[in-house]
Amino acid sequence: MRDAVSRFVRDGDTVVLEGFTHLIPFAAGQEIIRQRRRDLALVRLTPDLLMDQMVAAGTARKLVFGWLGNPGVGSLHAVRRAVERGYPGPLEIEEYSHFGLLCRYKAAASGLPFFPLRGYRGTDLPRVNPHLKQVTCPFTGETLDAVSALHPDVAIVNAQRADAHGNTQIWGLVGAQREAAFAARRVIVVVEEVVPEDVVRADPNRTQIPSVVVDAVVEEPWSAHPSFVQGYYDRDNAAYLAWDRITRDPAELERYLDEWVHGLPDRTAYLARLGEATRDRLRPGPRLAGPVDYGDYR
Amino acid sequence: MRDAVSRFVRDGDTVVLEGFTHLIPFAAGQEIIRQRRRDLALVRLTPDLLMDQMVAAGTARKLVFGWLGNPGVGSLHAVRRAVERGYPGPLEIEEYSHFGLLCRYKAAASGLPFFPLRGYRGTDLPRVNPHLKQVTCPFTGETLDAVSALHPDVAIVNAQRADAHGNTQIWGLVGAQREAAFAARRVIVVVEEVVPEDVVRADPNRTQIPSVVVDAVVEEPWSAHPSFVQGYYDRDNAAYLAWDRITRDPAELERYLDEWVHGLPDRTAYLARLGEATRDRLRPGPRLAGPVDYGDYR
Amino acid sequence: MTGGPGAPTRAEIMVFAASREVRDGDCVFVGVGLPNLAVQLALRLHAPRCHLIYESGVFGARPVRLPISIGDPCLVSGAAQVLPMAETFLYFLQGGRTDLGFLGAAQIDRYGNLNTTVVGRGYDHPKVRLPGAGGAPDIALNARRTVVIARQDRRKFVERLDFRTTVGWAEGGTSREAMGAPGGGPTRVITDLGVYGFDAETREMTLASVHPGATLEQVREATGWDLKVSSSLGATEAPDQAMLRLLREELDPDRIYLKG
Amino acid sequence: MTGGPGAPTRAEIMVFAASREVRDGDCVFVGVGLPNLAVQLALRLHAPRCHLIYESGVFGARPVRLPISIGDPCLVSGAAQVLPMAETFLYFLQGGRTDLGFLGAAQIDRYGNLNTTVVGRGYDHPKVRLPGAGGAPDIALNARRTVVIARQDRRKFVERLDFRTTVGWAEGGTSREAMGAPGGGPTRVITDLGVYGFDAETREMTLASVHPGATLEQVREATGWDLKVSSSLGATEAPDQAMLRLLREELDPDRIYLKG
Repeated sequence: MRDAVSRFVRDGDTVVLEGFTHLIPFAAGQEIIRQRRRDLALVRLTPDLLMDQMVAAGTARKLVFGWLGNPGVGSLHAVRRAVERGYPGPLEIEEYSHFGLLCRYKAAASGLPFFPLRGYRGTDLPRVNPHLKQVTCPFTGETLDAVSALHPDVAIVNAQRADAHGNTQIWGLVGAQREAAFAARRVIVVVEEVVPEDVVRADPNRTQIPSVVVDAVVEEPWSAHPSFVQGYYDRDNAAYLAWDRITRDPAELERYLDEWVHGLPDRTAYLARLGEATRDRLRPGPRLAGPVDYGDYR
Repeated sequence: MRDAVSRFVRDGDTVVLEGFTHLIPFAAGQEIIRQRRRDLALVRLTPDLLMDQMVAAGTARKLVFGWLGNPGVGSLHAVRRAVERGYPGPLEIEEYSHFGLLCRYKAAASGLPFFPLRGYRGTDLPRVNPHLKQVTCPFTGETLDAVSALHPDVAIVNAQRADAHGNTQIWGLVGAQREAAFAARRVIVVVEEVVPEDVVRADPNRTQIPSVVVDAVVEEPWSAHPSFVQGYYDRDNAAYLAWDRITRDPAELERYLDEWVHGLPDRTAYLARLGEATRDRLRPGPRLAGPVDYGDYR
Repeated sequence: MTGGPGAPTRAEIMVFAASREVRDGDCVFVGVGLPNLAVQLALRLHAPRCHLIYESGVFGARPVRLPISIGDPCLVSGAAQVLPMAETFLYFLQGGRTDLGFLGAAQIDRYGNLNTTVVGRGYDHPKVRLPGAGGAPDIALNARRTVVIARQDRRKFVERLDFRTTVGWAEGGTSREAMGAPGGGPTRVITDLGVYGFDAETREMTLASVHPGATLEQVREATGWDLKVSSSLGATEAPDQAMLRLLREELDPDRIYLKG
Repeated sequence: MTGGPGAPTRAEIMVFAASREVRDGDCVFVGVGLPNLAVQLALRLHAPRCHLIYESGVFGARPVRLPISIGDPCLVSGAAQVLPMAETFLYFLQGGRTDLGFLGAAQIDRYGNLNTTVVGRGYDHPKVRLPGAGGAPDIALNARRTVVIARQDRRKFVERLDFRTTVGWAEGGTSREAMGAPGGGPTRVITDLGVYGFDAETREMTLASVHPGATLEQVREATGWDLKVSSSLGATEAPDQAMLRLLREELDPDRIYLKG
């Protein structure tokens, strides 16, 4: 992880960290904090705790998002302090609906300069965001909304597994990972397990991201904690609730970053600190998908 | 099948029959022939043998397509006779690239009146097709190609399996089935197997088409023969080669339709005529995807 | 039915009223929290064949526990389909396959337009920075019917929004149609005090019923404009004991959403 | 090397020449037939890390038999990824991830524009109705390099196409760029007589080499315009015995594609 972040994430980059509630790249985000990257434009449909940490740690110049909150709990206090009071520094924001931001990824992944949608008419959003315009249908004459393409410098996505080349498989919520990866110039994939190529190739319909767009594969179990990985672990709700308390006080948030990020060398140390009992509590029972037959065609 | 076609396919309808080389709805198409539907606008990326049969049988007023051929073999002689010589009757055509026609499905499925792409500039295709125009990007000012939305009356798609509600799973080539189904007003799904709901729900990422867009589920094993179904049977190349010979002579083609379509009451009779030996020859050996764990979250 | 230890709370009345908006067979875009409880209740009562869609990408969810977010893993295990998020919006919502969507709001005006972006007039330096749009603008624009669920007070039911995040009936009358909005617009607002419809011509929010235990005076007090009241104003139907038992003992036993 | 029982046929020389166009690491949009053989050969020789993409939706195919169509099930079993067809075009091709595409043609002009639609000038009443566009226009427009493989004669190498299905260098010079075509345009034409490049300025097709056994005169005879010939015209490199063995015994043992 250290090498991947060090090689592929640069100061000033536009960095997409995707995963909709599922597979949030916490380990990668914390490594970016640890390496003290600066002036990043951070992009994510739902900023969540991860962006609260990255903003509080001073990595971000700008936040591009769709919905800003601690899901099921409340506010992101560090982001709010930055937006409402410029504390500890100014933070530029650029906001969309989820669908609008998704369409920006989709346009970029598809080599299109814009994507048409029905999403913004009658709202104040285009007033505060120059990436929202309108386009006229050449067949019906109808006016549609349109967003511009977003080409991030880096996309970081988590997944259950990949082979060493980067052919990456996800089940459960696949979010916007594929679009983000195809939209980006550089891609880091962080997985629970690196598996032999044969495991991936036994089920090619499961592959979300092909090797050819992937620059680095990092194997780091539990790297999405405190979010969840379908079939591997559940969301750690206690951590989401605790975050609300921790972040109400900037000093306590500082202490959290010192203890859990700067004070630890890597994710292995994080897991040791988290403890086996917490991990045991979060492991679900098994619920297996049945196998399907692709057939051996010779 | 008889009921589904009788209820949902009407004279004059625009009917999409999808499945790219894989899962071609032969049984459904032959039932449409048997019920002597007329004046259909038939839509398919790659017309293939199926459309040759349907055109020869007089079901079609119009053919909408991307690539017209007997894949790996040669021409579709019945379609060529209709286009080149108006035999046995006139046939209107409307043609696209594969990508262009796909984008028409995608626009309709997405509730958009058009879809932007880079595909036609510099060619003669827009000269002969009014559904190909251009659109200007509101951000860059660049001119892009655009196709209009295509909303078929009916989409017929084959799949490996579905539950009784119509939640439909496909592995291997998924083609344009999902887009076609969401674009259509009525949807018939034809499957190798109807399975219990639990089988589908054990692996929701495999579901291509949700029950809510499906009007009829027909269980009909081998209904894609002579095309193939991944994991179930191989393409019957002998039949594709034979078709080239049969269709060179309109009289022989008539005999084929009499013997294999009109002369048979249903697919069961077709399979009996096809014979067990042919089916044995086409069955692949097993090549199983490994199971994945979704987790039991309580 | 009001009063006594078994009496329904206002949150329970809200959830029950919301559940009545779900019709059998509906495709429902579900938000987390009260809407989720409402749909679960509808599934058990009068709409066993409604389909739960979550913008996270899930169709036909069958959660065996109460989901804590719209992306809870319990929504995936046992679902009928999981789609990429983009296709959920493109095909289910924009493609016109969604019958009903539930929305929340920090501010709402008389035409059902919503603000979930900022409190205070300066967008760049807001008094309170709210979560923003999420899925709401697209749901409001594309679903056949939308229902807003919100606790009611004067700071929330405002004469003028500080920011319009999500369009309802726009400026009323035919203004929503005129902008070419494909969906059907807001049909109901459900608060902890009452249930509202919208006038078929002016599209102005109109009080349809007051909850048991609340008064018309309280409702007016909690509304920042001169509220229209239906000529056939009645009392909101309250859930019976069997429904309450379902809500309290099966659907939200830990009182996560039914605190209030 | 020419003459004798082991001498390469013209089809084999074509396949070998085409295989040399594949660079290691390339993402190649593969058509069926000769291009597929060419890529299989490249994989075994100098480009072991090239990626096979089929418009049917397959990335990283590893077929264990010779595929009979671009959707053969042997392309799926053991592949790295299967995508919906739309995404294959959107992300791999239009998204700029394709290095090389192979095309065929019924007619080609001096600027590498192609016709696969009709023979005869009347579109509505063609003399011969050809298959049409398929994936070609989009591959030609979006891939970084395209290579055309076609048997050559005067009816195919024409002064003027009956229909332009697929754009090459348009009217030559900067006309392709001027229309805003994102891909790199045709770089090679490989026939059963020779190999062609395109002039860097005029973009006119230029004979680069003649196959062993063919003559410049034969080539001119089979071309419907006054053909430009490279000043450094040479003989096409022919496959050696090991390569021929690979082609004949492993890749196409039944001579399905190597008939000619």
